[in-house]
Amino acid sequence: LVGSACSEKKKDHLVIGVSMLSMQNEFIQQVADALEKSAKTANVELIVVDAERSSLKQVEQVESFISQQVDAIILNPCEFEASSPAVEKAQKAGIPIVNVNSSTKSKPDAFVGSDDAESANMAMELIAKHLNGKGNVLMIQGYMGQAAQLDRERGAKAVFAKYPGLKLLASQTGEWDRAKSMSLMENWIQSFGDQIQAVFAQNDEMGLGALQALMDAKKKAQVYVVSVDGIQDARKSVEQGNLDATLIQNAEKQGSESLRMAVELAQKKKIKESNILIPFEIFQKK
Amino acid sequence: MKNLFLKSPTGGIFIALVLVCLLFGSLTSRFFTPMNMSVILNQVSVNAILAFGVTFVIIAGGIDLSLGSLLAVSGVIVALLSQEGSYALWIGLLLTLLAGMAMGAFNGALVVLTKVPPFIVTLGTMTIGRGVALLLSKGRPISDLNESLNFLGSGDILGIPVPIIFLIISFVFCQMLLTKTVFGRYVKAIGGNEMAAFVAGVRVNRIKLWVYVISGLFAALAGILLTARINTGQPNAGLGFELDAIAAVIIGGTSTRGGKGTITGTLLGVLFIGVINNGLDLINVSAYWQQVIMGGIIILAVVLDGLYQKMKK
Amino acid sequence: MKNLFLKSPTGGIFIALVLVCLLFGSLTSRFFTPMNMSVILNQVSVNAILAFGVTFVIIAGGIDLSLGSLLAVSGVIVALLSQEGSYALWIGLLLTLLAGMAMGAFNGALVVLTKVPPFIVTLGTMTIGRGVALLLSKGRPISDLNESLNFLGSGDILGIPVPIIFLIISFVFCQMLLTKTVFGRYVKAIGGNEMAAFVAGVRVNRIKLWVYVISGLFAALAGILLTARINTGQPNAGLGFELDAIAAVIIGGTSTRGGKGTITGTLLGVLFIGVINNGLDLINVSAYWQQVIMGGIIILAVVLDGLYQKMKK
Amino acid sequence: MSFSYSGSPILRSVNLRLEKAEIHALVGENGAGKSSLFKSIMGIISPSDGEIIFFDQRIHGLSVREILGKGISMIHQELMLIPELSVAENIYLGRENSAGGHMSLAAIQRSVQALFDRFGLDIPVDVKVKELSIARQQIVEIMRSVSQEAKLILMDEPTSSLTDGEIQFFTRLIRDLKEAGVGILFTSHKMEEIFEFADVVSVLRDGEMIGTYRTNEIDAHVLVEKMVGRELKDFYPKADVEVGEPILDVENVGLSGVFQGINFQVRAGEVLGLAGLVGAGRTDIGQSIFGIRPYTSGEIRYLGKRFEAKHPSEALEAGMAYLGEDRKELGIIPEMSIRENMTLGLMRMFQKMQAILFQAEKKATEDNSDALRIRMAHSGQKIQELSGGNQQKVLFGRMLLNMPNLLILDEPTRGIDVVSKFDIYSLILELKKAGKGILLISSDMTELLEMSDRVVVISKGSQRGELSKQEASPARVLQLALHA
Ligand SMILES: Nc1ncnc2c1ncn2[C@@H]1O[C@H](COP(=O)(O)OP(=O)(O)OP(=O)(O)O)[C@@H](O)[C@H]1O
Ligand SMILES: Nc1ncnc2c1ncn2[C@@H]1O[C@H](COP(=O)(O)OP(=O)(O)OP(=O)(O)O)[C@@H](O)[C@H]1O
Ligand SMILES: [Mg+2]
Ligand SMILES: [Mg+2]
Repeated sequence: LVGSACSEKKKDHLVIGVSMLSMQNEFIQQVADALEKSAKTANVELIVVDAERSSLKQVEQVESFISQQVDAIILNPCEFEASSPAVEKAQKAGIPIVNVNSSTKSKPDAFVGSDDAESANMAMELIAKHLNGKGNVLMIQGYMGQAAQLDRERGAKAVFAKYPGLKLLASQTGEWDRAKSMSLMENWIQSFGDQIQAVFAQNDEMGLGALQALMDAKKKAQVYVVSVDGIQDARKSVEQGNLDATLIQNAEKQGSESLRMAVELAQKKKIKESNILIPFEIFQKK
Repeated sequence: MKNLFLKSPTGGIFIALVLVCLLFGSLTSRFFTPMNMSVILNQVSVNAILAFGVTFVIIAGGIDLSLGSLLAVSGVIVALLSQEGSYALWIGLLLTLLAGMAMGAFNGALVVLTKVPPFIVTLGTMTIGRGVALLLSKGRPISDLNESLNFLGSGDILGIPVPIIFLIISFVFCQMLLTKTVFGRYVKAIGGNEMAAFVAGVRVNRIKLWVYVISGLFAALAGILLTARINTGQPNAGLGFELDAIAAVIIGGTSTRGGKGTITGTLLGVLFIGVINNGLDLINVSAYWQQVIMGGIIILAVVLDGLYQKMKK
Repeated sequence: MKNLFLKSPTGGIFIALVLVCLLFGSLTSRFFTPMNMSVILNQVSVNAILAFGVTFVIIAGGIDLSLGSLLAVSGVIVALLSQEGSYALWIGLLLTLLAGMAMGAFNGALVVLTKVPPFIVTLGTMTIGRGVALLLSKGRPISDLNESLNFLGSGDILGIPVPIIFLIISFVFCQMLLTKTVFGRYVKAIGGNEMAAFVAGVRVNRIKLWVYVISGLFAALAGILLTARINTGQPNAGLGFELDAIAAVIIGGTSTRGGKGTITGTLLGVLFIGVINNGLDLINVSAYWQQVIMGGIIILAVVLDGLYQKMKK
Repeated sequence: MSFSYSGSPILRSVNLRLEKAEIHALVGENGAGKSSLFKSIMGIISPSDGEIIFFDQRIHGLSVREILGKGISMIHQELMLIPELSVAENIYLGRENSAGGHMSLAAIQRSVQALFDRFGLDIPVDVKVKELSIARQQIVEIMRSVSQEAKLILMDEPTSSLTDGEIQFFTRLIRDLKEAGVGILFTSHKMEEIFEFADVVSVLRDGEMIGTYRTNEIDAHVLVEKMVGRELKDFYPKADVEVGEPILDVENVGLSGVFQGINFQVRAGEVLGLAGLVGAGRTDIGQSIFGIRPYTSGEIRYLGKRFEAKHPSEALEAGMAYLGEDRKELGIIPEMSIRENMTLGLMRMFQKMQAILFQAEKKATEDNSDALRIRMAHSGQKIQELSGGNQQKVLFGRMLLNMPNLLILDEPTRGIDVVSKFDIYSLILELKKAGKGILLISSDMTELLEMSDRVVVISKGSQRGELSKQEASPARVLQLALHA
């Protein structure tokens, strides 16, 4: 079983396995693009697979990487807890593993990313500032029970605790989906009407869905909408003066930094900082 | 009127629909507003159009799980063709509808020619379709669409929102097709007893092919409408929509074994699901409980419908 | 041997499986390693166990869409019961399996007593189950589980990973149950002609109830295994797993109309899907193309199987 | 012309000639190939060689549609109706757009109504076919082929579900068609019909044409001999049997809305016949005794004790056996083997802690099959590959395995050839000799009167009288059955 591994012919370049949360998500797609781009310049072969938001699938993909004897693994975890076995398995097999974008409970060899809770926190702070600490807010959640949803909810709740004047009118799931959150917003407009003062959506897709519903109902002027991720569509919408703000995660930097770390770990170099936090940037119309 | 209602096979689900409406109406005054009624119709339009199309497939004894993916592919195609400053709207719409029919024909041809169970054929095309939508869009939402496409999603004609107009036209068209044409009769005949239809000289394969073409056509129409509504072509739109549409059809009294069903029933099924979704949001039930209640009400309604049908006899 | 193989109804899909293995083997040297074979078996264990259970339902002429949700509920329950320092492992396992059977019995009782189509009943419980999993776990993943539970997911006995042992035991159990017991015989009879079975004195309702209980039991087992593998109880685990499991069953030659099918066929169907998933990852096909190829291969395999069955005659 | 299913020859160089306005009967045992011959003519299956010529035109190789268009229609052995469509829609199915242009539903209904009026049928044209009794469905099927105004009608057992009342209608219909110059090729397992309707009769045996004879030049005994290759004596075998204790007492039993006030007794060693027109409710009475349906009034006593089966398995365990009237729906599991079909519902005899005792099962079913002379390749063969008569014998085998005291037989010989009928009659006699009680429901008047020791007549769910063997004549039974 071990013998066959050594007889693999010697490669002239590094092979790095990458398991991404979901290639149907634009932000993740951008990170993957950045990875590919940096890999090309660094002459690294990437094997990119899509976990389709399933942590089980992700664990299995890492198992496949291990059996393929890759030189390093970059993991974009689906879940804080449930993707942990992937990290443990890689480390047990002696393959360095780098987490990108979000974290796992088991500590990887390096982490590059941003804190989901922080993005929600910043978004809600914008809302609080806009409403002067007093007003009615709606929150559109991601898919219930997923790490990103939980973290962003946590970050947002902290702001509500800080400003007693902010009232959470309702919070429901939009399942990360534009059409679903548009319907949700339409229904909320019926039940809350003019009470709505601000909307926080846990990702841009849902923010844009809610925005569409508000514009169709000619209510956008009264309502302040903020979402997170900073995807192309959302930035454009901000520039056009529709969406009020989005929080940009620097996908480019997450991609290139995590690749650099993975390469250095694969080459057994000593790394100085194993925890690279890339801050969010607020994107709003000046 | 009373007689007509008692005779209709959809009486049970109609009663269930009235009951949930009354329930929500009593729980919140926001429910029975003209505005909210219009919102519900608007929201169900996509699911209704999918469900109308797949009703034919199910009556003919088949199934179509690829609806959601076909919707996504069509949505991406119409978005690509409606990029600002590209083709005229009608060209984009026409090509998209044709693409939907072609994808449906692909399903139908596989079902007819290879005798592979439709469940597997359409499960396969569901996966393929999702991949195609991602490939076409490179995995990104496609925005900057023509204003005129957007009009289909959020405009109105004589005060009636365009999606509702689409809903009504589709309803009338499918209702006529199923009840007033030879085609509709043959669809029922094939679902009822395929061999008998064959020996009576019905061109079974041709009809079965068309049934999937219709399903594809309406999936494309739904894709256009959804894209227009959210003003973006989304490769991952319509995930799981097939189950909603099929559920509406079956709740509406169409038999999973084929041979019988009505478009009116399907419309009631769609409205039923739509009203529950809307009502639960209005009374702000927690997201977790929403699912429990939703599932419970659906089962309950179908059970009541069964009792009602028995009582009638 | 050759004879046995030709006689078996699963010959076609077996050939298809061999062909895809050879294909991937020729494309990458990493495919045919003992390590990778073990990885594949490990990976398919959850789907296999779900699929074995639902094979009984489908042979009896029903369907179970609630598998994925039942898996999630069971996964959450076993996690709650296996929090570090709580009950002994076997208590947690036992209670979880009982809970799975109870949920299956709920499905079965609704199907039998209300005559609502199983598609709707299990679609309803699928939604309800998802809500219940979220409620039980308060929407959060449940971690800090007993080491002994973790062992079920990643330990091994005599060098064989525990999930593979579960897979083998489930296979043998289901195979025996279907082919060597009165129960298995009657399941096929009910799927073949329910009315005739009833008149012949078969306790149709009782058997149908049990069929869903078995499906629930294996969903719970799969839930335990998944929780052990990822070392967390996830309320949103198993989304869409029902379609994979049902696809494996049908690819394995079980008829959607009921009455015939084999556990061996289901295992081959599961392996087929598992091998494609693994192989496509190994040869590094882009995520979008993976879906297109996956769907295409599945349809192709079933078409070839059909041709093969015809040729045999 | 020849034809084979997956290599095994079904029709071997068959020659058949039919004149204009001729009524031609085709007879043969179950599985002789009669239906296969019809299906080849209709283009549903395609013969491997030979040719079919219709008015100087070669028609083989054409599709079903094209052959329908040439003026040939067929009544299928299995009802080929769409249950959810109305009578009128069924009759015109596939022909809505024929020569005269598109026909609206109203036009179709008018046309069908006119047709029904012409033949004095009172079947409503706008109800769904599933709401009709089997007999009426069969009439609809017959009328469909008549309405096609074909020059040749193939009728595959057109009378199998008809009782005496409807047969009179059928007789008139055949005469009308003959006068209009229509050629008819039909099959039947009822000897009387062959001689009543047909001008000539052809005999098919194991896919080979034995010969064609004029019906006025051949008698029934010789014909049967040609069919089966041996002589059959005493078609309805009889023996004197001592009548014993009552086994079943039915006292004033009713099922609300279906039947009421039923009173009879079945004793050991006798056959009690239930007579009545189709739809009289005899099937329901049998089913209520066996626990397939409930009964809501009166009392049933079995072996002296009050008996109310809530499920067929309770009746089975008490020592009853039941044969349903529709073999396809209530009898066989087509995809399962002969063995599995024979032990269905009786697995408690062949199991140990739920595990099947395959050896015991195999031995019991094979002994049984030998005793019943079931023609089969092996007991693991799928039952759907057997002829109807042999399928029926398998079901008899199932009943015998249970060693019953009481047998309820609902139309035990429907669609079954003369030899198998004879075998079944002999079997009934054996059972009677062994002291079993038999409740026989049959729409074949001759069979019922010949085989029964007493006859109870049912009409519209009520009992109209009980006749002893001496009293029971066809006229008397019919008189009671028609009594409104
Ligand atoms: N679909 C089939 N596949 C294989 N064999 C078949 C099939 N249908 C019929 N057969 C066989 O062909 C032979 C002729 O059958 P056919 O139905 O023509 O007999 P038949 O004379 O009409 O009998 P019956 O009096 O019972 O109607 C039988 O041995 C039967 O078992
Ligand atoms: N499918 C059906 N739908 C509606 N009514 C039916 C149906 N089948 C039978 N009936 C009615 O139920 C009553 C009893 O029918 P049943 O079949 O028991 O009569 P039967 O005397 O056994 O007739 P047969 O001689 O055909 O066996 C009749 O009035 C009949 O018209
Ligand atoms: Mg025949
Ligand atoms: Mg009857």
